[in-house]
Amino acid sequence: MFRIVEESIDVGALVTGAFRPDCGAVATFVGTTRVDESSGASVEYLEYEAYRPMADRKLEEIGAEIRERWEVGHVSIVHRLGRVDPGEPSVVIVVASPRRGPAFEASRYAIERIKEIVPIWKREVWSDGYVWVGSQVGTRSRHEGRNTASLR
Amino acid sequence: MFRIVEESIDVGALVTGAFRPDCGAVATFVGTTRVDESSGASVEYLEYEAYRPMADRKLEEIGAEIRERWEVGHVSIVHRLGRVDPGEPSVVIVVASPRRGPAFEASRYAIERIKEIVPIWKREVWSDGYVWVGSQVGTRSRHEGRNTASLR
Amino acid sequence: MNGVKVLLFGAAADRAGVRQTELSVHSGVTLGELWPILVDRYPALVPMRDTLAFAVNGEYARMEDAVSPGDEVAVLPPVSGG
Amino acid sequence: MNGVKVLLFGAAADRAGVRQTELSVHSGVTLGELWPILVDRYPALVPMRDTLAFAVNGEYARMEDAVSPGDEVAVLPPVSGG
Repeated sequence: MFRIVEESIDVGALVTGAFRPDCGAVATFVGTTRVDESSGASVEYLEYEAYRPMADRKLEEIGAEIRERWEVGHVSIVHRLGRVDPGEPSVVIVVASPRRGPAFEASRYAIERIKEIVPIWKREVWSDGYVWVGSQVGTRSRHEGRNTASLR
Repeated sequence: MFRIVEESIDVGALVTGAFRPDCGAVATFVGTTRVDESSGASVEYLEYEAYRPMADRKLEEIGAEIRERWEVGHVSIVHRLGRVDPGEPSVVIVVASPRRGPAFEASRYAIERIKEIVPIWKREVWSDGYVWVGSQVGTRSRHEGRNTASLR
Repeated sequence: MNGVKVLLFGAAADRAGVRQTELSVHSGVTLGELWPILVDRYPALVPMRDTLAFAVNGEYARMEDAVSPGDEVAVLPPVSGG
Repeated sequence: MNGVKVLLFGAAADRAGVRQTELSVHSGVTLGELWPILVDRYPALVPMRDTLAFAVNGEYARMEDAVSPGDEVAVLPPVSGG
């Protein structure tokens, strides 16, 4: 199950929904908003946007890649859009496999591939401005070694 | 939080309980009863027993090892005892870290160490007898390549 | 119509100041030929050039790939999901 | 008392037919010296010898480690949690 959602993610239901009698291992990865801090400023929240339906299709492609590479009984990936507050989940990946090795490897693969190919972008909203992660474009100018200012 | 319990594990509460604003990654591993099948017989359930309180202390030791080796904000391990039916969780490991690499590595490390040092034993109860996993001692005699019979 | 719809995302939308525009093109123009037309309208995109990827009709495309009227072109900054 | 409490688990309890017993020992006996006394009582344990680990008072111990009256010795088959 591959979904992009606007509302908060029910992580417990996603994990328990992966339990199957033919699988002995369920590996889960949850990405949450982390409050980064630098030079007296801090991240207040993240905001995600996506190019849909391309992003939905890319999540499904990652699921297909996983099923080609590993023996898995269940794969689900849910990514949230919009504002995600500190400690809240933005992405949840759940993989069930007969054995633990493939479950671990596939869940790690999923998050790495999401960061490579899925057209979703995140903006860090700091107490002193925002930054588009990866592009270093934004309104923060005073602090970062990342050359936010030079692109503006 | 490290616990050995007799009742079923609330996996959702354990995972969401690990979310923290100073961590961006939560890796979870859940071991569930898998219905193995061979020669017309199948696993009906697993039954776990532990040497307590040594097993409790060993879980805590694993937590301490993880905190020595990786930057983690939260580690919890819960292991269930008694009968665990197909698709039900017997062990849940949750690690939160600022970054995903340590979260994945530490959760994998935890399950490998549990299988090495924690005095917990599992008996596979098959439709045609039982086997103590690892010892190959039991009442199954007709099927296994694992020399169940030779030890009896 | 003889236009292509151009969608901009993330930092590209931020710098261009728009999330969507339309460019008139003749059939068979490449993405590489479309780029100068786009930055003529939104010069703030110029410094991002080397960081951008493009999609045509929802799939990643190369600069030498052709675009036709009616196509949807997406301007994609480095993705940062997760 | 001058006995050590011996706990057996998993396959070892299964083969011995008991989960707990008590052995009389003199102070300073090693685990290695305790083993023949145990298997004399529970000969079905003999074939498991090479697979077993032992704990004294809740911590893994080696065959050359000493056991004293009042200690708790645990006979641990290969662990199989998870």
